[in-house]
Amino acid sequence: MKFKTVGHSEVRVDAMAKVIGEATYPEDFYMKDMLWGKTLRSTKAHAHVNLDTQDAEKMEGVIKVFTYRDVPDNHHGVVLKDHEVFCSKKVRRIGDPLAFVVAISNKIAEKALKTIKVEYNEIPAIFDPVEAMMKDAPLVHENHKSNIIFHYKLRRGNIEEAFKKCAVIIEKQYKCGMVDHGFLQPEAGLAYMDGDTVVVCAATQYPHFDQLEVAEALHISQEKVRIINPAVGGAFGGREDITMQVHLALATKVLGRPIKTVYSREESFLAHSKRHPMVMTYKTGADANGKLLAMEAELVGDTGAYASWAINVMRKAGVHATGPYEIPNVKVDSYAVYTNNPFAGAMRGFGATQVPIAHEQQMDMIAEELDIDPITIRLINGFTLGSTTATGQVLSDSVPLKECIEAVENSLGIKNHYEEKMEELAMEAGVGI
Amino acid sequence: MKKINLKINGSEYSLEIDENMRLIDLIRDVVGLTGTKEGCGEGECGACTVIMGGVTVNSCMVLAFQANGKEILTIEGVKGKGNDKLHPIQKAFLEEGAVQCGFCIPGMVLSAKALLDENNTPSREEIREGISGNLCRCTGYNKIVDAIEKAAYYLVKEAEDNEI
Amino acid sequence: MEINKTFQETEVEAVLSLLDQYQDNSKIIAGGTDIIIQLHQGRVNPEVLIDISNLNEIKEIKQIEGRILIGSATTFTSLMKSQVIPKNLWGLIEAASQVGSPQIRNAATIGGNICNGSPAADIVPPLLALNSQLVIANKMTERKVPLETFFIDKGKVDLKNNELLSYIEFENIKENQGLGFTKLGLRKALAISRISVAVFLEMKDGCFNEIRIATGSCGKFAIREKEVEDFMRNKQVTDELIEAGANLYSNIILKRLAGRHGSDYKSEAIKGIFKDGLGKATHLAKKGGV
Amino acid sequence: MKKRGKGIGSIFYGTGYGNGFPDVSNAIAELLPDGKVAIYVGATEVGQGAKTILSQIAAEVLGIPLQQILFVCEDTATTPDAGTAAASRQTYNTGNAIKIASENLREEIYRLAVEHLKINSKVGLKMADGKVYLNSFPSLAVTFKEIADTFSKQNKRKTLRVEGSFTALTTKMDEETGQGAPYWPYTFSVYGVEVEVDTETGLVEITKAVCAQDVGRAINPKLVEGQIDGGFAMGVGYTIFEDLGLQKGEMKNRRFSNYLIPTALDIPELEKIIIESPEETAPYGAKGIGEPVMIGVAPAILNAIYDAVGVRMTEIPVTPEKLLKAINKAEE
Repeated sequence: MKFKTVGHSEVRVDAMAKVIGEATYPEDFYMKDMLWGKTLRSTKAHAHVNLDTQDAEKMEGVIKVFTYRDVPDNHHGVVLKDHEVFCSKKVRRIGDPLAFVVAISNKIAEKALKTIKVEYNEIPAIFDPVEAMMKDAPLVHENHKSNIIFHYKLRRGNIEEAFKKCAVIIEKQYKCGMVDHGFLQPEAGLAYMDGDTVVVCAATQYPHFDQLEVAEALHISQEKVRIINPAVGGAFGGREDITMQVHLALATKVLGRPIKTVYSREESFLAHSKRHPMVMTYKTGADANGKLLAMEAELVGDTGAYASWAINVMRKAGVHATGPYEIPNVKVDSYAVYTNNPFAGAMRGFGATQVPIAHEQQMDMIAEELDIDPITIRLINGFTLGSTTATGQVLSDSVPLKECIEAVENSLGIKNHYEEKMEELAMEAGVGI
Repeated sequence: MKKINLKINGSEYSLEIDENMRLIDLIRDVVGLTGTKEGCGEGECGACTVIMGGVTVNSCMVLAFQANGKEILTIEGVKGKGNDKLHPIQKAFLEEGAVQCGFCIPGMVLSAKALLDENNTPSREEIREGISGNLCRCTGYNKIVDAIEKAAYYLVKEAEDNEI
Repeated sequence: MEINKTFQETEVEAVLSLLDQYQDNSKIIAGGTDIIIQLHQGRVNPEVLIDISNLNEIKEIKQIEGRILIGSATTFTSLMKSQVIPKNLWGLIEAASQVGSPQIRNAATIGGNICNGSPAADIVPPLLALNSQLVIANKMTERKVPLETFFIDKGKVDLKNNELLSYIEFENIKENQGLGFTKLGLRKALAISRISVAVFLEMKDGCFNEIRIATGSCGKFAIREKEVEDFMRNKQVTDELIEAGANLYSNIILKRLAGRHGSDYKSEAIKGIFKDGLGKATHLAKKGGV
Repeated sequence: MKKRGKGIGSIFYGTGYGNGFPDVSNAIAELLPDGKVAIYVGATEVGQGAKTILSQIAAEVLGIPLQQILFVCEDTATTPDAGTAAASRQTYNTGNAIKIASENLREEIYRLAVEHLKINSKVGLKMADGKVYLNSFPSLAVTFKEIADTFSKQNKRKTLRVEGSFTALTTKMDEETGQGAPYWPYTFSVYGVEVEVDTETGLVEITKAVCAQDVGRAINPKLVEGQIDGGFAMGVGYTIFEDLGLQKGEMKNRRFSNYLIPTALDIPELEKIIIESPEETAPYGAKGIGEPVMIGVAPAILNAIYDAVGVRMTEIPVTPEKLLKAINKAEE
């Protein structure tokens, strides 16, 4: 089939504005009579708090200091509504928003922020997700009986029996750290009233969900909230959860004037989600020919202080724990756990990025034990058309994994390289004797 | 407050500024040229790159008063004034798919310009060196390097055509 | 306190007068790459800023009677492009070229890098290995101090508030001498040095006739490694000697950083960094700069 | 000493919200008075190229050049909900919704063309370059603009607007066994890299890299390559550079001077191989690739490090410090 446009490397429709500097990101909007907002954030990981905003409010040029008392429905969150717009009684992580100062200039807002007195009464905090799973661990959210907010179970076949039949079994634990999206454009936004409609202009991945979140927090109908999503300076999952949207919407609704806020890079790091760190414990077994027979994995994902997308992330991690291989016997337990770390949410790959760090090294280790090269072991086990995944799903169309493996092999020559290395090792061993 | 005079994209400005104002704030908030972006505020990301006195600087790392008497080029001044003709660098960025979110692009274009002004046949390694102060999180740089390589070709060709 | 006066001077004399007038309340700004961050973080709090980036007098590099003088307001980019620096001083160029990024090198100055007193200042180890002297002026007089004694503590240097570092000077390099520099950073640009080593060599009959070594990022400030120098000086160059020197160096770093974060790593990695820097210096000294 | 090694990482990735969650995209296609076509959809352009890809799909259906599409996605007041720009779902989900909306518009335009041309059937009608014409008698034609005019006159100056909606099919997995069809479609990706490890400093340099990426069908090959390049760089950062330095809940590294993302000098040239295998349920067979392109990077580098120096790095990021320690431990 011949296409006219599809399949052609058309020039991006948004590129022209971007190369001449005319693309407008949220910080590029300025309005008449605009006020500036600055967010006060927690410096403690787990503490009861009390705020004294009097001095800030008395400062010349400060219009108002918003706290939890000003928010009609003080909650938000993409799955569980476990974030407070502004913390009311306690903070659960460093960076939790406590107040939003609105002033006539950015400088004054910044100064006013420093005059707010925050009384922290620290309570025991938990930073290790495995320890957080224990019964006596401090609770990050009191309304949850445990820090474990999700447990995904995958059960296929009988791993105990299958491991008995394995010629080789590899057991290892893997860990991956918490990382940031590092999109180049730090969060910025501008909100204003258009009649009785609250308009929020901010970079987001999902304008319609932001609309819902703002409407719920402000207790107004969704039709009275409009989200304008101008040029977005990268996202990678980090603009899934809202940051300043409700702060701005609330301030403009109360004050009736346009409000702008621009985060510094440091505040951006504090404000948005992170990639889930995971502890991944794997046991994988194969027969003498390299055919995978069984895999068992326990995945513990640290979602930090808030759930964000943790349930979906750890589910995705669990489903993808096998890698693109047919394994008849699989047991996976995947957990999402609260701690007092920065909160983790969506980031490029969404749980499926962490597990290959484990399953792909497991594959190579099994191959090495059996003296099979890394390409062949993958071709033996890799999904093809009609394969069944560990969840029982049949891959009924478009499964070009082997083509991908072969293309890489043709370019890099891993097989040959492996064989040469083995020969060298054999020679060395021979010399040794 | 202090009064300074400077030239931006060929236009003269005489401005009253705060002593501690940064050049980027002058360019964006005072003059209203928002093509210059702030990505880190500490000279690491290069999104705020402008050409001052013929060389690239991070405009977040220059105080506005230091720009007194200087000539500055921002992204808005790269394209020829009064016509729609893109600079060959901008054209090459479009054609090679070097743009994604676009936030780093103004700075990239200016770094590319400074590089090509000095060396019109840079190697790919020299191009990488030339943009090593401009972070990009989207493109992995390769298409940007492709684009600058192509722009160099365009510029050399343009110079040759002009000679004829 | 807020900045309420700024000066943009073109004469050294004028700067010295201003420094004399404002003393503690003033700060010098040149490239701005360090001080603007310090201002932002409230780590410095001057009322007066004196911009020296237009002092052409101290922006040049010259050779006078066998000595090389680098004006303190010289940018790294100018140093890299200088025609005055001979080829076998490549270590100096290499150090300059590894500072930050093109934008930073276009603004940041040699004097700023020195006076900021950071242990990770890239240009300091090569200048130490060259036995550099600093020319420091105030309104009344001028003094010369060895760079080696200039550093007092992390971020603290022997420079009074009415003084300006005007020149850095050292003896020009000879044909059988070479200066090598190797830096370990965590990425290839915009990298703060984790370890850096500069080695100055004079070769004679296959011996290290003279050797001077300086380390960056392994202590409160960059320092000379005299114990390693003494161990290697006047000895025939052999792989064993280099290996032994590297091991000695490693032990010294381990002792110096005892208990500090990264001491195990730095004392291990210094061996490879040193050997690399030494190799570069040897190569330059042997080739006579050709 | 510098040692080289090669490694591979192969992965699969299931698109979408998944697990039976209603994964819906809505789009509106509108014939504008000047004969251009507007697409209204709440799908965000985050830099990935959604605007271009989705416009290309609409242009293809309607047989008009890309420049004739006006793509509006920036405002909740004018666009329908198309879900989030995440889960690599916009090309597949929203692409499908836009394809359906465009096809609906095409059918409407055909219907109006039949009226306008006063012919007895739409069979044999073709659409190209903003015109509808009879394939067997091409001079019998009507332009989109004429159709727009006619429609406007007949409908109180309104424009012709139609909708399209698409819901991805997934099932909720069994809570005890995790059995089910949680995502669709699956995208495959394989990375191969060659690294050079400095055994004296623990520094890792990537000297060669290749990615073979299943895309279903590439709507825009250059944009696909751009995604691969970007995913690779992010993968390199994840594996060997990026560390927030968490200490008791505090990120010690929260600036770009200490949270190190790769620079242009840290990223090698990357060979990009696009593997096409059109997916039946996808718009023109195109699958989402935004996430898959970064996933295989880390394991390929880790396997290459092992191949080079014989140590299994089970914790990322692999900093020089950690790697040197592991190398020295292995030697003991």
